[in-house]
Amino acid sequence: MSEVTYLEAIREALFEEMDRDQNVFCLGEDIGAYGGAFKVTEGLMAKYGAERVIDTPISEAAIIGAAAGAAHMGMRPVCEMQFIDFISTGYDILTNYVATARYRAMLPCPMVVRGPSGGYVRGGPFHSQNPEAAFLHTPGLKMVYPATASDAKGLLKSAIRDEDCVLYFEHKYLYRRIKEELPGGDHLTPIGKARVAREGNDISIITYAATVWKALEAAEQVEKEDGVSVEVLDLRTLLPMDDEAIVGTVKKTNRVLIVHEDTRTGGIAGEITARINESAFEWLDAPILRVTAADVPLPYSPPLEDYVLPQTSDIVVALRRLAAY
Amino acid sequence: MSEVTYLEAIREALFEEMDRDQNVFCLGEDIGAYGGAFKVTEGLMAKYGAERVIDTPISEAAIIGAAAGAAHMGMRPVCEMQFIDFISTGYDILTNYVATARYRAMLPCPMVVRGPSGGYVRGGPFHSQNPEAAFLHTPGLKMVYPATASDAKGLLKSAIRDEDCVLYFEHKYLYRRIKEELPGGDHLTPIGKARVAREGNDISIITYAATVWKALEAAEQVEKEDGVSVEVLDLRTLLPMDDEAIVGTVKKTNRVLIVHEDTRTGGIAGEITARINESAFEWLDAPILRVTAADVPLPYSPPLEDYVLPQTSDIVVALRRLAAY
Amino acid sequence: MARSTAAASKPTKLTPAGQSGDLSRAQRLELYYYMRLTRSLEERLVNLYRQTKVVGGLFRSLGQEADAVGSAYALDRSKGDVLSPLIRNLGSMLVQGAKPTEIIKQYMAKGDSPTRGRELNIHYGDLVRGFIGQISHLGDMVPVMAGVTLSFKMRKQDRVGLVYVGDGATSTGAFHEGINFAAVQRCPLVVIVENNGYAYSTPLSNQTAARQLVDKAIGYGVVGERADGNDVIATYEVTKRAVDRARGGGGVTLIELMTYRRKGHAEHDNQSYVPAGEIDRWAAENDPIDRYIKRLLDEDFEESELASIDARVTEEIDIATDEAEASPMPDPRDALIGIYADPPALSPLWFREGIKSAVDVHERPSSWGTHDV
Amino acid sequence: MARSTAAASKPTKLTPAGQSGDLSRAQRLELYYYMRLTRSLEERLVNLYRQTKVVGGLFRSLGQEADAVGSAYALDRSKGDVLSPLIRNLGSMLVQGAKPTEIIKQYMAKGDSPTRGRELNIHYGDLVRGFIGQISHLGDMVPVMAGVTLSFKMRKQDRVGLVYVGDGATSTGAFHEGINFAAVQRCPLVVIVENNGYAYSTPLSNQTAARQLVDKAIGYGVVGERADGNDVIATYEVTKRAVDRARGGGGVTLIELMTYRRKGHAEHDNQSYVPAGEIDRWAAENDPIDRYIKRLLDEDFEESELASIDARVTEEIDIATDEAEASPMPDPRDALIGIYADPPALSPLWFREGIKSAVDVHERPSSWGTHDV
Ligand SMILES: Cc1ncc(C[n+]2csc(CCOP(=O)(O)OP(=O)(O)O)c2C)c(N)n1
Ligand SMILES: Cc1ncc(C[n+]2csc(CCOP(=O)(O)OP(=O)(O)O)c2C)c(N)n1
Ligand SMILES: [Mg+2]
Ligand SMILES: [Mg+2]
Repeated sequence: MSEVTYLEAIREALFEEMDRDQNVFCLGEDIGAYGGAFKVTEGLMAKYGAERVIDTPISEAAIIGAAAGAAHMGMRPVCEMQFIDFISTGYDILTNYVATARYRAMLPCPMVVRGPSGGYVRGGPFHSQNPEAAFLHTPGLKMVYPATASDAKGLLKSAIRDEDCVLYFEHKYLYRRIKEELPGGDHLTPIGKARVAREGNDISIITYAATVWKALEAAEQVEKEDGVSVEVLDLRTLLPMDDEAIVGTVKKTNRVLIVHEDTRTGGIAGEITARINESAFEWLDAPILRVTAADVPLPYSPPLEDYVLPQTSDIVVALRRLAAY
Repeated sequence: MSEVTYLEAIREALFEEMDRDQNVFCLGEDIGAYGGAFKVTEGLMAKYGAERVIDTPISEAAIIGAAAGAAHMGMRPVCEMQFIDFISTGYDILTNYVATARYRAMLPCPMVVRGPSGGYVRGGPFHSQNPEAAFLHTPGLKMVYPATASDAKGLLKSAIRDEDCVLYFEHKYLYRRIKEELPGGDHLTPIGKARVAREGNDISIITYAATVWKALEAAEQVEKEDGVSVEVLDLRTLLPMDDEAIVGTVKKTNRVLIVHEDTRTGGIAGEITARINESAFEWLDAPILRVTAADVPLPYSPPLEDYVLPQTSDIVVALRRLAAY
Repeated sequence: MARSTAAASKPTKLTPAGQSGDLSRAQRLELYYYMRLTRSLEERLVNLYRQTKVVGGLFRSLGQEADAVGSAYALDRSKGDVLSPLIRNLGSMLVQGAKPTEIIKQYMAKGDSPTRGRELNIHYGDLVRGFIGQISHLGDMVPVMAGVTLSFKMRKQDRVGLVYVGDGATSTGAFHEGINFAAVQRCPLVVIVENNGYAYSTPLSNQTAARQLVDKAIGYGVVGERADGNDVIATYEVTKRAVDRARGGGGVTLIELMTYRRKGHAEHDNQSYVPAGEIDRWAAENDPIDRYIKRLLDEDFEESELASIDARVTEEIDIATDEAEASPMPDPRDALIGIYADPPALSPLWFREGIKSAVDVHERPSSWGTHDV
Repeated sequence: MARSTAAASKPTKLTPAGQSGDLSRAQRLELYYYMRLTRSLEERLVNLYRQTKVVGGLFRSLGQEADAVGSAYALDRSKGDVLSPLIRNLGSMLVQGAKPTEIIKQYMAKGDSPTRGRELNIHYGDLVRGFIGQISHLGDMVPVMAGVTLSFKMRKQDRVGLVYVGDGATSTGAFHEGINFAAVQRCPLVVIVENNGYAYSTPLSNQTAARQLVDKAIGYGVVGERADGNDVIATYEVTKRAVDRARGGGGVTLIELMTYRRKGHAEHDNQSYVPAGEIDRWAAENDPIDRYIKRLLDEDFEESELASIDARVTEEIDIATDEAEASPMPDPRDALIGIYADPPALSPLWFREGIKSAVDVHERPSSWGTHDV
């Protein structure tokens, strides 16, 4: 088998699931004839037709709301946000209608909302967002954010089969930059399970999405230069969180660094810190530290973007501080 | 001077600020002739006319967006959300347009968005929300949530005079249930400063809004029954956070309980825990604990609502556990 | 996407009073039954509200019963048509099979109510009977029903959907996005705007500068019709035409039904903002039930037929009330069930383990507690 | 709210080609200057883009220069009129006083660009000159401009606002809520829908089922007009009428300008979705600059007058390019300034203290770094 990019892995998942289940369909802006702003859905309309690959008007609330209505009736809609930043205009219907449907009305609402997320690409404040913190707080939603091509495929297939609404964030920096040979067959990555991306004994980095790769780079560097052994936990699923894996790595290394690309205040690191605190306080030999973006809309100019986003060197600084603690 | 309710204190602030500054105006649904769903704006239109007290169509995005446009031009708009739950439909324009205006475009956007928030009133999932966690994560916004009548007035006046957008949450359970004599004169409560609601030495409760009162009740109970001395910190401002006050109380008592009415996962307690961890880890004699709502949309039926929301007895249980640690 | 712009027509004037030609005698009585049931059930709820047995607010549709009942009656339940009601569409839900006992249990927040005490009043649904519960956020049901009817189209089912919005809700972005989406997709959807003159306290003139709400139809490229919402037959007929059009592949119709909200937004609202005499005029001259009774008697119906329906309604409501009153409040721990399909339940938070109801056990109801609302 | 429904009129047919009667000779040349400046400046940006000196995407308005320039020209800058441009309204911004050097610096993400490198391309504004920068989220500027013009009305200022939306953006909830709000308040606002046939790859028929976008006007109770957006004089005149109406207290006008997007959504878009020949036909038969040159020459203008404008444009762009190229990139730490008025700056995060630029000092550009985009 040949190597497949992160982006191609997503596309494979869409083809396989549309093949498998007639109820799966896609909707979004420019996903059909054009194949999507990043060409993720290229070829889909040619194969499945305009009824199952719907080019919609520019109206994210309608896309998400219509998906919910179809999902109630047994369909399995997959919505694309052209950039995940535009999910904000569907925030109401997603948090109030979709997320609550099962609980308040016993209405199933199996659907996926996916879209290109994240920075490091000079996209400026409205084409670089990481939306997880806005939804972490909503009971009823699930969220996944793969870091590898294999998980990109496996998580999307699982998300489409999930009985609830899954927000599927795909990191646009990774789209064409990483490649791997994918497992064959009906490859599913379980929702709710983190992955140890690197084993280590001295410090744990908990992270996800693009910063998994930054964390791995930093881990290598401090291993080589300082002889410190770093474990990297790739969360993969952000909601519901894999408490077992989080607590497991903390109990192993006793030192924790949480890294996320998203802004700092109100970011997901806070929740992780609280959970560790409650479940493994006794095991902590040092404060839990965070490396995150600075608290600003992501600026566009390269020196500014580089300065605001977390970089490998920042993780190295933080690991050294933790090691020295 | 006579006692004034929390609701009347809000109304006083509106009258005083509209008197003081011609640029202040109010807009929202049913706030004019009717005086608002909770009668907060009663009498305002009679005094200031329909030009400065605008009954709008049902369109929160337009209300917030129009406020931003007027604010750019030097006005000081105060938007009412009929229930704060409906701020969700203005989420996009608030987080992407308003919050970023100063940073990305050097455009001033001094405005207030206020509305009745919170539960304990049998309002069900869409008339009981606490929206702070959805915005904590947005650089550029400020958030306040008063617990007392005096702060209700002082914070609203400060919010109206602030040069940036302030989300002002008012707890509807407190509207008519608490009363106090207000300080005279031009009473301003500074944004960004917490308040020690009760002094204590053994444990700190960090909280805000309605649960301040639950915390005070619990503190009294454990003082009386267990001889444990509890400090209660009322945050008042949720963004930007008063790190000094938070760290101050932690260093004093070395044990922390964070209480919020909002749901648990992704709630504001996580961020507070992370900050304490980073700035005062050495001072902690016990894990930071959280008492919060359970992770569900708030159900409507009394036994369910009572079970989901944090109660005084829960805080007592948590304080005892911390005291025994 | 194949789409004929010919479907878009200029809005018409008020549809003339209905002829009820295609309705049988039994059906015409059934319309009366549902209107009467709606009104009497709400009157019973007012009683329960005054006895403080209703938890939260009470919302009336007094004077709007024809609009709700007549429009829902145009759907074909045997084909699996689906509607999404609003707060003033109790009548529509009854037509679609909702039961008085369910309604009363909802209002009393009972544990065996359709939402098990989770949601308010008539916010509930049932896919089998064909209605989908609204949420409070106005406008959101329009995109949802666009999706419901999109699925009918995709699966080539012979089903139609109907969604209600108030005059006020037409201002929401969700309404706009949803009807536009459905129009482009030619979903088999009927959108009914119930123009009852007010949104809470806000009169139509503060809601829109349009002369009539049906004028919005052309901007979406859908058929627009306007009818007398207090004439149950006219309402039925205009909706039936739209339902037939939708079922025939003709896409979306926007119907404006002219009616009037005689009660306040909810029971607590004193309607101080309504011009003097306006309510009385509507009550005296344009009550939908009075009008329909007159019409039935002018046709070939007997007073005794109507009286026996009234008696049946009262009996049904009495039985329903007894059942609802006798049924239990929810078990607190039910609150933790069903956020996700998997896992099916949350565990209690650590400080709640072993505590059945925190309030019952520990709260001090006399002080700052949670008991008085 | 006093409001006359008479302001709501049926949408008209395409406004006939403009007569330019009220424009002086100098003004007519100025229109040519701005259209030429728009086109030549974008051509220069294409060069810079090909040299990878532009950071991010490049958005063209080729073939839409008349619509942007003619409409903005109808505003009165001396009165303090304000407009809010879209991505294809470079021409409108130039009319309103934006400088080529600012535009180039924005595209090159320079530290002394109007947004100091924080925002992309033409996303910037200046309250003094009277334009407000858009954000990416389509539709959001309509409510904002409703508020800007509401303030004009409240303060009894003699000012007017103009907001542009694309055909695609008319589907957004924000557009709907904003224009409705402005209509009810009778704000002095002109809403221009630039119908260029596509929203990214989506043709109008997948965006709306309406026959024409101006058909939305009646549903908001505002005046609707439709004009040939590739005729700069017609565009000017239809907008001028709307501006005069707004200034006179007549409220909102919705104008649909018919034009065509000859380039892709951005430079990377190969327009594979466009039917063969369509672009060439518009280029050959309906280029707004060619049409205007022909008209000017048919009137009493000399080729040499136009040639000297062309020369002036080239010179200005050359100077602007040199200045922009020479100007510095931003200092990284500027990123921490100005989230709030108070405090005016954030402190660097602890792991950044003492590190000027993390990337410069520590990143490994050869591996998985942040350098190649
Ligand atoms: C998005 C949103 N904003 C505000 C409200 C508060 N609210 C509830 S009902 C109502 C008035 C609704 O009026 P209309 O749509 O005309 O329906 P009617 O009650 O007259 O049937 C308002 C403003 C809401 N439910 N949703
Ligand atoms: C709310 C929102 N959704 C999606 C997008 C992505 N997007 C950017 S431009 C565009 C097409 C815009 O088309 P139109 O409004 O016709 O303007 P044009 O580019 O043709 O001038 C889309 C879908 C966006 N910017 N905002
Ligand atoms: Mg109404
Ligand atoms: Mg377009």
